[in-house]
Amino acid sequence: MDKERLLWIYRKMQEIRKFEEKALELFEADKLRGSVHLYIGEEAIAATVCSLLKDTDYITSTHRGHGHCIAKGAELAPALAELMGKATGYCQGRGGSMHIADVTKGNLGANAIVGGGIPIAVGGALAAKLRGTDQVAVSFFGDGASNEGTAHESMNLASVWKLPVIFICENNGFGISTPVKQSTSVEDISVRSAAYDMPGYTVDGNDVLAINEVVTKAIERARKGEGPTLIECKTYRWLGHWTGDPQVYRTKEEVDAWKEKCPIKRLRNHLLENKISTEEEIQKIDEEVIAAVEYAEKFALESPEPDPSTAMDYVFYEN
Amino acid sequence: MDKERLLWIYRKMQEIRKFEEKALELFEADKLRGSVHLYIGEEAIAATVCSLLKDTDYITSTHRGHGHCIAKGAELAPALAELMGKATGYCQGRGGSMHIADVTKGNLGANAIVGGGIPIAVGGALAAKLRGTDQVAVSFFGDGASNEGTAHESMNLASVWKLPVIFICENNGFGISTPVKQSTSVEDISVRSAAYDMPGYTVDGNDVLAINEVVTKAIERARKGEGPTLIECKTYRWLGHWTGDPQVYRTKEEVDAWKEKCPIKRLRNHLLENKISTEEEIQKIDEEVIAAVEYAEKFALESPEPDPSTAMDYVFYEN
Amino acid sequence: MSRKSYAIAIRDVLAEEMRRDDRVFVMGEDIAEQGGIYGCTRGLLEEFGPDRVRNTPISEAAFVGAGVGAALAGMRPVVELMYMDFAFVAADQILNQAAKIRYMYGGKATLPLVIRGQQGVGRGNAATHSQSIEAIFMHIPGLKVVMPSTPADAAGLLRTALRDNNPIMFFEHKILYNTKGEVPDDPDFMIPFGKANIVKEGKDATVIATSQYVGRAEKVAKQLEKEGISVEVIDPRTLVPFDTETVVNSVKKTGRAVVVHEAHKCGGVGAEIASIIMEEAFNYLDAPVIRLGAKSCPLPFNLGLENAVVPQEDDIEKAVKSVLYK
Amino acid sequence: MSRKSYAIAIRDVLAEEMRRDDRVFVMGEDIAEQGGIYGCTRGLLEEFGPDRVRNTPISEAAFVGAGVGAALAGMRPVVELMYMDFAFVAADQILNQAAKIRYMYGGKATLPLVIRGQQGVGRGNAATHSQSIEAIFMHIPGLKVVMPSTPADAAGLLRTALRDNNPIMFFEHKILYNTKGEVPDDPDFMIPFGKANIVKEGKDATVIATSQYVGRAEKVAKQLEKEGISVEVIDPRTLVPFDTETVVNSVKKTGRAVVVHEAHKCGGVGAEIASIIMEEAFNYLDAPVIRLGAKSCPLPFNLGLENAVVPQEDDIEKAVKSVLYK
Ligand SMILES: Cc1ncc(C[n+]2csc(CCOP(=O)(O)OP(=O)(O)O)c2C)c(N)n1
Ligand SMILES: Cc1ncc(C[n+]2csc(CCOP(=O)(O)OP(=O)(O)O)c2C)c(N)n1
Ligand SMILES: [Mg+2]
Ligand SMILES: [Mg+2]
Repeated sequence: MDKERLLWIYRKMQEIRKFEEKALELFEADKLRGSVHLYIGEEAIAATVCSLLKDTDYITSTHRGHGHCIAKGAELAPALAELMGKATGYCQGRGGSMHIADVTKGNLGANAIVGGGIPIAVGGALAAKLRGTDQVAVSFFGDGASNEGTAHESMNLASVWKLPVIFICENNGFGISTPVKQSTSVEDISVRSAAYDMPGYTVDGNDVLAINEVVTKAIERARKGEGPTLIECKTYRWLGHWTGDPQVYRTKEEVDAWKEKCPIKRLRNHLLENKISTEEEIQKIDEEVIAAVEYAEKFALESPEPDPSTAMDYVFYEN
Repeated sequence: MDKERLLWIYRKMQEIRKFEEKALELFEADKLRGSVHLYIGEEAIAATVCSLLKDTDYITSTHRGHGHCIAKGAELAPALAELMGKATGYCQGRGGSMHIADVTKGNLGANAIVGGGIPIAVGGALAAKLRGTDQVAVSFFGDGASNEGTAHESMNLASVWKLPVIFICENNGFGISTPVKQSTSVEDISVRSAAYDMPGYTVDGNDVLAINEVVTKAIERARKGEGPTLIECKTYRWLGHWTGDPQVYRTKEEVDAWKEKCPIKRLRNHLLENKISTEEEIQKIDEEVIAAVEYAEKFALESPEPDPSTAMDYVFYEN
Repeated sequence: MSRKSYAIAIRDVLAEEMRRDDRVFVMGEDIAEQGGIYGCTRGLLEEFGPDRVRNTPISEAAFVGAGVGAALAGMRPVVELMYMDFAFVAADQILNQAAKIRYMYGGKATLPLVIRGQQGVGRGNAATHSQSIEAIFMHIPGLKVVMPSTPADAAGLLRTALRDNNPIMFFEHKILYNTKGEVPDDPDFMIPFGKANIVKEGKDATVIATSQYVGRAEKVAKQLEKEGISVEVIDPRTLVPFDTETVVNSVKKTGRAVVVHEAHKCGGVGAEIASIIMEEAFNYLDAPVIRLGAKSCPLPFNLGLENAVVPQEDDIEKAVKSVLYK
Repeated sequence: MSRKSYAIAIRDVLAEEMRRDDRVFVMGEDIAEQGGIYGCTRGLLEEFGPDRVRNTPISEAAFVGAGVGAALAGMRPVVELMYMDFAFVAADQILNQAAKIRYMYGGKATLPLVIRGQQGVGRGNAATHSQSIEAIFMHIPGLKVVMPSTPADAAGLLRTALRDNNPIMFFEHKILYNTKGEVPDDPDFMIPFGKANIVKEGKDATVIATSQYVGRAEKVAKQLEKEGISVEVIDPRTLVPFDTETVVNSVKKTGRAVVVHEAHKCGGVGAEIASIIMEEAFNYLDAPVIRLGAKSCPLPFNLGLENAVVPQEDDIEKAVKSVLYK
């Protein structure tokens, strides 16, 4: 991977991290409401996958969607404004964290229905195939979502139609409080790829290079018209499922052990150890990210609430 | 397998065959309406599987459910009466062919929604597990149904809960006009068992002995509390998906070739060649079956229509 | 004008629009070689090929969802549900995704998706294959809801649907497929949404009917004419948007109204229409609005039972006389 | 009597009925260790163990269907849907299976299944997690539909549900969970289905309200009392069966009615209730029945927008005055 892309990934991971730390802070200060699911600890996946995509490629995301959204090109200011329900947010305050989208950048949307976005990604890929372009569609979904009927139906459909979809299962060990072992019949979800006659890989979801390798292969396969791939990225969410989660289902030790495996730290070390980049260069990115998040915060806080009299706007396209 | 059970299977297969031939005749004579999906050619599966079940074991069936219903112990007369919508039918004329059930015999019902019965079988097995009995539940479903979300969700659930379910996929090569290859990402649907960490088998669905072997194993496993099994039985439906099906999707040659593989003829030959039974004994069964079907026809034709003033009965249990 | 069946009217519009706009494509169960089990896509495979005429696996959530995604990505998918009853298997993709996405995204997504299929009684399909479920899609905002009652309406409304940029539920009726009528040949023939059809003018009472009940109400109206009762029959044609004005103006004129549909009376579209009439024309009403719809039980298999559950022409006649206190 | 929250009232009845009848068991997402995300099953795992308190995979169709099957097989399952909005993912199992099976089988199957969960606005969950969808389950016959508005009602209605032999949709409201009230300690305390609660008597106008709007209507009624307007507030408590008599008698007395609920007005339960009132008490009505419900748009995330979409107390007050022509 070239330096430029590595630094891009690093920057996106930091943007996600800092953006979410800010979101949490605003939530705790009661300036932000609703269900906010944080991606902290899982940033390598969204950032690496999206580093391989063009603006014209599609993704569908999940309830835990900030990372995918930012990695797919969203600006932080309107993203944070949307989390605060402001008129300047990506969805003009109508969607919030769980339904954030930026279709202009190929993000077909977060999806608050577990498994709800998977068939939508298949549809994006179908559009590409019908138009004869080399666009691909990436569907992000969780370990929990892998047990929804839509996961199965979508993988089968993508396979029989040889659609350019990359199914990225973010296995963070839990669906809310339920450990994968309790919910999922297999240890490595990627083995399910055999049920759809497609390649399947399980990778360390905190390892940018490992993710890059398999996703590159999957995207090539997709662009060549050879069909879908299932990739499972094993990772961990550092924070509760939502803010205020009592986390009865795991120990502090377990969480701490995973914090040691921080994907950002890991990439940073890789960049330095291999002399791909320098402390200064990285420091500069960090500072730029912090400045961007600060700007986003200011922008979001100062933005107006949507006008209640417009509540009914945007139900239908006015033909 | 002992002779008694072999002859029982033979008898059930004949009952199904003759019952359905009669149903078709009545349909063509306009004495029977609605969607009637005939099982002719696939009889070995229902008969062999149900020969291994007790009355207290459960099954769930499909839109193509006459075979399962008869094999699980339904009497022909009220079954045919139900197909004719008569007051004496199993469902008092409310269900018809697609919704026929006899819960007293453990048949939790035909199901006109493709894939709809699969989770219901899982529920039957769950009840058994909670009560600590050794009951099992068999879910019959088609190749087409295997692509529904419920198939996936149910197999995963049964696996993680180690429930005594046997998933019997009746792969007859088509879902209406759509060949398996067009709808299903794998050639042998049983390979999907690996996605649920359960044993999977593909067998010749026209071969009573082969079916018997794997189903016996699966039932033993289930009764011992070791969990579910997926069994794919490859077979073929001789007739159209429904009466009047133009069958644009296959050739007469293909149909004829499968008729050569008639499961009833095959079992009959086996019984005779291995001197398990005699022409006379088999002939006697055939005659009894024909008499039973004739009786059923007379019963059904002479039975009254349900009284329209009772149309609202049975919506709710009156507590 | 050409005389054709309701099914062929649908098929022809699909073909014409597919010729006109290569973003339009169709998918569903057995719609390719088989041409759909009611023939509404017959011949399309031959003309447009397997890319644009796609047999799907039996996975309604996936292929409705793929329709949502393809629409978001700039295509104009038409998804056939073999029976509208199967919408329940894909309900999340219709009600939580298709219906809400444009709004949730602050108007920044466009979702031109037509979900079409047949529903209703008449072929002995019993409870899971005979329902009329339009009320559900009227209740959840974000979907346009269309119910053609004639071949011409099927053609004109379907073309409007195919050129609309919103998700649309297009409810055909299985027993209308073989009914024949004159259909304009104009390749741009469209019937606007939200414009009710006054099927027959009248002055004594208004009957608002949908789908197969439009023809039946008209028949009853003609009979009553002989008895000197003048009935106005209105077909709303689209439930979302709903043409309140035409309905309310009619009731202001007649002072009496009957609503009849095949869906269950309880919680059906008739309740909404009756309530709108009360809200908008209370002072004009000389009698309470009568609603006719299926009784509150699943649809039975037996024909006699089925007829006892859904409204009969007799019931319409009685209801009209009842609002006239005759 | 014990003072407890609506959530705890539910939890306690579940525990009591599980003690009483070992066929009762609960399953759903995160209901075991976690005790449900709103705490309605907290402590049950400890008392009853993992066999009877089961965390499910995120597969609503499978575990609702497993509830159907287990009920058919003689158990008495209670299935929690984390949000009632997820009923759409399992809609077929609820609407085509649970609701219809007894009827389709000619009365020869019994299906004691309680599907419970919360719905509604109030926590900034936006369009897919804030809906009120009871109208859909009222429309499709075969399900009883329950909507408790207080801790005591939650307890009494839930116990009735758990001892009923039919499939039941039990709609809780997320913002009611923390409301407290007196709940009878009687382990057989039950509130019969189909018996509306006259929350407050009055003579000038009737307000029929459901779920969280019962309390809000009562509050408005008390305010209006001060202005000399006497409002009767009725909570139907169950929509199926529906207590037509109590509602109609009240309107016959007051001559005026307002229906208020959180679900979308268009096609909502209010339309059914308004229509019933018109049918049964037309000659007593001095004004058209007013319906209040959410506007026809998906529920927005922003609080100000959300408040603009669902009825406010102010709207109730205005509606009451409007039916009184004040
Ligand atoms: C259909 C549906 N069921 C349940 C939920 C509630 N829910 C939201 S997130 C979640 C857990 C999802 O787990 P997973 O897919 O592993 O994603 P993660 O949260 O771990 O990223 C659940 C059960 C939902 N939103 N939609
Ligand atoms: C959910 C649903 N989708 C579609 C149908 C229509 N349909 C009825 S039978 C059938 C084909 C089923 O194929 P398969 O499962 O292979 O069973 P077979 O008919 O071959 O026995 C279809 C599509 C249905 N009844 N339910
Ligand atoms: Mg997870
Ligand atoms: Mg098949």
